[in-house]
Amino acid sequence: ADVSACLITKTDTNPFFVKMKEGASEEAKKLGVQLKTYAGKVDGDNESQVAAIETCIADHAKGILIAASDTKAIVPSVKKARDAGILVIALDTPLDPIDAADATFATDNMKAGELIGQWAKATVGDKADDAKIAMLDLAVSQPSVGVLRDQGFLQGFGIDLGDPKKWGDETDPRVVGHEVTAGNEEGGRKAMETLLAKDSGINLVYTINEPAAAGAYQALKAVGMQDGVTIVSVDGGCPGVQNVQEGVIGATSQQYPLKMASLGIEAIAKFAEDGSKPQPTEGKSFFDTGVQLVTDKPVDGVESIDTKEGLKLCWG
Amino acid sequence: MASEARGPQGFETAIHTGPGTVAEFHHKRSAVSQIRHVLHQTPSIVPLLVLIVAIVVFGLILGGRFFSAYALTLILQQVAITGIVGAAQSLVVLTAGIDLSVGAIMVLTSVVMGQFTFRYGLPPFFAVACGIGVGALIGYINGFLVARVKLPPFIVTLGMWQIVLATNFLYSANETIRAQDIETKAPLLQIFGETVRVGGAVLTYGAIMMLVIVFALAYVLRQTAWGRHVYAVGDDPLAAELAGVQVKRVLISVYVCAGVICALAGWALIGRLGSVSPTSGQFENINSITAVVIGGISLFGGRGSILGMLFGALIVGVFSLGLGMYGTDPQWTYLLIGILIIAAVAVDQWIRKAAA
Amino acid sequence: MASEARGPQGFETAIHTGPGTVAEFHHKRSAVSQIRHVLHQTPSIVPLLVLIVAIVVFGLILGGRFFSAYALTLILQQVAITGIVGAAQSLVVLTAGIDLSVGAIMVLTSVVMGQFTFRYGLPPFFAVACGIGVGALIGYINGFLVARVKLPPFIVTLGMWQIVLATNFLYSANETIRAQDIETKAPLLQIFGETVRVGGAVLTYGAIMMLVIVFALAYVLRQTAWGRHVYAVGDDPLAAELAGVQVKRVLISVYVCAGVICALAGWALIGRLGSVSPTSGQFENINSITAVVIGGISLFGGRGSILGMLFGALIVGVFSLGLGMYGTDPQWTYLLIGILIIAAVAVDQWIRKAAA
Amino acid sequence: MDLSVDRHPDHRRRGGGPVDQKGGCVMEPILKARGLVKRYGRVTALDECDFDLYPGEILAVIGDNGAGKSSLIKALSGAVRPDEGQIFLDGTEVHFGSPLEAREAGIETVYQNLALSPALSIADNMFLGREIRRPGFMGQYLRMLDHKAMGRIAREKLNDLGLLTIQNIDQPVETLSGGQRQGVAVARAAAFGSRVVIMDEPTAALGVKESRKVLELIQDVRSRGLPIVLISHNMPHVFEVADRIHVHRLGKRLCVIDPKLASMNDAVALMTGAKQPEASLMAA
Amino acid sequence: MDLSVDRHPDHRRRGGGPVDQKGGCVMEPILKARGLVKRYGRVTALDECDFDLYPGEILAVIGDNGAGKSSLIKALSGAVRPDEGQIFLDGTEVHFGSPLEAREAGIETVYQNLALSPALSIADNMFLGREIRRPGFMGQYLRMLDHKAMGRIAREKLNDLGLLTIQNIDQPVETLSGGQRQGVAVARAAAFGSRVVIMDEPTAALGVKESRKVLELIQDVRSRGLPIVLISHNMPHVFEVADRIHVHRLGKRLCVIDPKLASMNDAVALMTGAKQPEASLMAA
Ligand SMILES: Nc1ncnc2c1ncn2[C@@H]1O[C@H](COP(=O)(O)OP(=O)(O)OP(=O)(O)O)[C@@H](O)[C@H]1O
Ligand SMILES: Nc1ncnc2c1ncn2[C@@H]1O[C@H](COP(=O)(O)OP(=O)(O)OP(=O)(O)O)[C@@H](O)[C@H]1O
Ligand SMILES: [Mg+2]
Ligand SMILES: [Mg+2]
Repeated sequence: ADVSACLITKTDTNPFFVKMKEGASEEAKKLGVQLKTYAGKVDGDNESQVAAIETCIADHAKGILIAASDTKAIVPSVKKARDAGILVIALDTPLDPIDAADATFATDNMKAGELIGQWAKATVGDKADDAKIAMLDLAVSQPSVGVLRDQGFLQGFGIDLGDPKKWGDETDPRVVGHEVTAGNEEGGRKAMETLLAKDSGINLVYTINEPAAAGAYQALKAVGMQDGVTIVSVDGGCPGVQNVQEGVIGATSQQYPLKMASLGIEAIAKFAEDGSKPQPTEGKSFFDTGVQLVTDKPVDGVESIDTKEGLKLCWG
Repeated sequence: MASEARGPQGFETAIHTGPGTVAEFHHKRSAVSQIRHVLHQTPSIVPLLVLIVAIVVFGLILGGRFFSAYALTLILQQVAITGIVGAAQSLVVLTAGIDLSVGAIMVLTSVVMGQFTFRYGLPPFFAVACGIGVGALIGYINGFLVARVKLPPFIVTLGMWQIVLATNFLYSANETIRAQDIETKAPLLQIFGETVRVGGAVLTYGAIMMLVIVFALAYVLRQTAWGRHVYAVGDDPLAAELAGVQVKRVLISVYVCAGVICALAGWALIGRLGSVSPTSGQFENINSITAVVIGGISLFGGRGSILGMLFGALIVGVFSLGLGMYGTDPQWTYLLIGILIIAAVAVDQWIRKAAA
Repeated sequence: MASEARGPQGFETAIHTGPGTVAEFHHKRSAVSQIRHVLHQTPSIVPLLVLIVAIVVFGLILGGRFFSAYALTLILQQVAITGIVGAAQSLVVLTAGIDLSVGAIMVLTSVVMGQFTFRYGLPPFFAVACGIGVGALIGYINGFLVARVKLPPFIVTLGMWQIVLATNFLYSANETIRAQDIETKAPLLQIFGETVRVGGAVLTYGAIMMLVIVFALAYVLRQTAWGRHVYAVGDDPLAAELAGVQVKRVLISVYVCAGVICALAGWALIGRLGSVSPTSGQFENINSITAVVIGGISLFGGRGSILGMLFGALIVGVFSLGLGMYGTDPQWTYLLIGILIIAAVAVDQWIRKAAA
Repeated sequence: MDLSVDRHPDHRRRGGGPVDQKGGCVMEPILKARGLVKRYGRVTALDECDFDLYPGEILAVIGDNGAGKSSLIKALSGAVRPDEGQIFLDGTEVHFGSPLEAREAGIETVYQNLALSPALSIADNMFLGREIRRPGFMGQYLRMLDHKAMGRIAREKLNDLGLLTIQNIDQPVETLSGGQRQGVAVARAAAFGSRVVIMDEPTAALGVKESRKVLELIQDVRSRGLPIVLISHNMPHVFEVADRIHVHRLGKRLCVIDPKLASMNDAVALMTGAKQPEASLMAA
Repeated sequence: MDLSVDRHPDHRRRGGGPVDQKGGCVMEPILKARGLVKRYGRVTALDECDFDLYPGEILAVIGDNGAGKSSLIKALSGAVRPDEGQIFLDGTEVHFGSPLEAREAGIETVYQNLALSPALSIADNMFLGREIRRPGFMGQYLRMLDHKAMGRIAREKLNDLGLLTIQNIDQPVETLSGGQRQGVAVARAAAFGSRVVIMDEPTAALGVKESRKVLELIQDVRSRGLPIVLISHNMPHVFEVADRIHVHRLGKRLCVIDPKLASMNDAVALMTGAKQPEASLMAA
């Protein structure tokens, strides 16, 4: 195969990107594309991604799929790649500006947050006014996914955002506090414990992803509060959906990394063949691979699928 | 041939008529210098004082919420992992080494325990034993490279950190084993997550294990020959070797011991998280070093006590919980802990200097 | 009173009739020992050899794509930041210190340069000067704490790392300044991203700056009094002090110098990324230490050359690019770099031992 | 050139000390080395060096700076592994892999750099590697040390040496003056040596009075029947206490002289190379 | 008790050496200290100590281990800041904040621990802190060192001391034997001292021959008109070269004796406290 492609993810430790890589590899094998993968060390590690793009240019890749850590800072490197005649497709996270990439196959993270926000609001119903919300975020460096999901959730729930480009500046008393989790169980548990110690009346927990949600659940379980508190999350990985099924998580917004990846590979293969570039979804500036709310307790006004459906679509 | 007169030289005859003392000095002992002397003799008192002050200050600011049995035991739970890993780190630092791979060993062993149970279907008991074995093996490799090949510990464990972490991700395929699965199929793995409640106080077995490990090591380091040898090796390895300490063996045993303790931390980690997650614990090397340093153990080896490390870990725990409850932005917490690290060591240095 | 005969004691008369030499030994000089001796004398040769071998091996495996002027100069571009930060790190490590805050200083200064230009509308030239000033200031604080308050560098810079990074996030509000804006309003900030092309070779000003800094420091360390003092301080600070070196001043100047170099790295970083991104550079402390270590500079101070650091950085660069082009999973790259770190030091140790 | 004792097994020993008292004709050395070679990179510190120590004697080793005296001692005490050569203890060949092994064979050494751990207490230092455990359960199973007993014994041994001014047996060694430290190292060796005691310049940093104490201690140890190897640059001291003097030059034993036959002048002339060895000065 | 020289300004100096030759009646000390106090935590190393060094003399300082001799030297050479007391150089009070300041005032010191940087070359060590720059542009603006000139001078100085066996002036100090290192430190002090040279036990680790070389060097330096302070535990050496002997005991100057009037016996008795100072032994 003389068509070679690069997949550059934010990290290669987050299951989300691991699955994205698996999906891409599978598709690449099917289409006879030679795929090489690169990743940052942590979410926000822009330099590794810059170096990865350079390596792809030197390697004469035909196309690059990138889930950018810093959507603005990566733009000049992306431009270099495009100038070298490489098709650059942004996966998962749109670049800023969005037309910096040839195409974008992404989930709308803000939308993902909004869905769980709306669901949470409808679920708690009348008690929405005296809800006590714990916000379990990603990292102190406030990478864009973390901000978008967080702010989307708050918007969906109907809380004034302040500056929508960062979390932590909300003044609404219903938000008990923000803690960072690094997106894993350990951080989720510690953050939940800290917020519980701050206010033991917490009844709604937003988590950046499902591992953090699992950690938060352990913390709640340790103090016997697991039944009175609703946890919402984003991602839709198989363990996460299972957790929804078992009632650990109330609802989660499911994304489709495998789809993004396979679509991306297809697009590159096509581009290598005839030079055509993929087109965005109608009415949007990017190709939306979609996001769906997964819950077994659907509410009116928010479209959702149940966990059986979710488990069929989940990614790992 | 003529030989000189044997026996002491003439001028030395005066010696035996002199007083039986050699140079001696008047020792002043004012109250302040007494206190400083005590502080100097038992270096773990400083972090203990800082800890108490921190608890009192946060108690005053935050009131009953913080000053409750629940919150205070919560701190113990939260520092359990760091405390166990810190115990391993303390051992290594006492030998004038440093172990950057502790966190990675912990995660890998927890993954081994989980995957051996779930991927290969081995009995949990056996999987745990394998995990501990893996910890010991990595510790042995570290120790071998440090003691036999004589490489600097910083570099050995820097390399090992990357190797172990990469192995962890490659082996686990980044797959989390869910708490619910463990609960039903291998509850032994979660045992350290079990809690004991006494009134409002909530203690996990993990926190209790931390206390047991720390106190056991404190005993071993003070009261056994091996413990004295650890200090001697850290103090001056050459002198220790000449004085009859088997430096290499001690060093290797220390690293193996650290590996085993990290594996126990890995087990406790499963209990704490409920699940087995290969992305956990990436900051435990920094956290444990911070605890060790705030606890007054010298990075140059041979000085300090493991209890100090425990207090150091608790100080960080008190600060993060206290600041979190106060509602400080996590970024400010981060900043304050940075300042705390420097301040703690500066105070320590001041006492040492004053009481030198 | 009777006084003994003055002058040399009787038995010493023999001395002046003896041969004029003291103990001397036969020096063997086989070819192998010759080579080892050379390697021992110029420690940077080992990393240079490793570098050449690595380039040749990857060249053979990957062929023309790797063995092209473009790819080889690309490595230079990719290691430019690590190389500059590594130069700062080398200075500190030569004084038996370690600087964990280098990466954080670099990011904060780049943010200062960007924000001063865009938030306050200051002229870019002035903003750059301010950034360099901030770097110098943080370096000064580090140096002051190490030299005057006598705190261990590891701890000072561990604390400073957290403080500076938190300050960076707080101050920048995690906002990236976009490349397009910089390009139009303050191209000066991006100057080190400009490229010079010679045939297929593409050099950025940033890469050139790295080479200039490294060679200038190599000159200063070898050929000036200050350089000799840096080595003396790292070797044995007490001896250096007694021998008339102003140890504190040298230490402070080293940390300030490191801060300034990190600020230059921050400037180069803007050039490399095009934009100002507050989340960059979080691994530059580990990267620079890795380069220093593979380059054969002793973490105990006083031994090693800054050229070795450059080769060390390039070795890592060659491995990352080579393995990346080969299509290795990034985790395998980390694993190999981990092994490389240990192997490099083991080889170094072997040479030192053999040629001792 | 090699006029050392093993070439003349038929000569009677003429030196003083306990060896003579026993009147043995063909006495076996308690510690013997043959053909020791030790190279440090390009320097040959020991060059086919021989060595003999007889029971109950004080053997002084003298030589220029850098002649290889300390290297010889380190080879004998297991601190350094010689590249070539053999070492015999009581006639059987031994291979010491570490100082501990030599110590367990009864060879106790005071090294030139003292080998004390600064942060440990005096008692800890004296018992390093041979700690006393508590009797009963605590000692047997919990391996608890008997700090009291060790402290008591340490104090006794120091008192023997006249180091009465050390007030606190638990004070760290780093708080002692150079002389006191040397005293601790000497006391340790004297207390535990059971076959041979080796001392490498034990009085180099000591004052007149403290040196005298050490010399007395050396004679004391000898009178307990233990042979001693003493390295020193102080000729009057050497000639005062030694039974035989091993002259070391250029990494090997030049000869062994009898202090009753040779003068200090001869000794200095031999070790500096101003004079060749003559049979009339040799110890038997 | 304090019978030291400043109480008897009317006595004529009776010692030998250049001081006498000048025949001055009320000669001013070149280096003088009054009431120096230095405490280390609970230890008082200097306890109201006085000190006088006259131009052109060799002043020996003797005393027990731990008497505070090195502490006195360190106070005089700026290595340690005394807690109390004054130091006068040529009659004007000085406050040395660092060894460099003392050195710049012309006081050169050989410390007991040598103060050499092991990894630097012999030449680098000798010129540490007083490097010679190249002439012209390179030196002026690029601050380039003149390695050649420094190497040449270093070799000359070492040759003066009879350390001919050092083959390579650029070899690191750590490759030298203990004796050779001490030689480098002594050569450095002797070469650069312009007012006073202080030596703290310069021959402690040296062999017979090497010690002799150092003693000759000391006399050599004195004959260049420089006064020398020599700390030593070796009485024969002290009595051989000293013009006056400062006896240090329990952190202070007990008395100053004249080696031509007092015997070694007296000196030892005084420093160990066996005897009280008597006027008949005192140096003027
Ligand atoms: N560890 C070592 N590494 C390299 N060279 C060494 C080492 N130890 C000793 N040497 C060299 O071996 C030679 C003999 O040294 P040794 O210490 O045995 O001499 P010595 O007779 O004890 O001298 P001194 O009287 O000064 O103590 C010297 O040239 C010394 O530099
Ligand atoms: N840095 C220090 N810290 C603590 N105590 C010290 C220090 N330096 C010296 N002392 C103490 O001060 C006293 C005097 O020491 P000093 O080194 O001046 O003695 P000295 O006369 O030079 O002895 P020696 O003949 O053994 O060299 C000793 O009791 C010593 O332990
Ligand atoms: Mg020796
Ligand atoms: Mg002294």
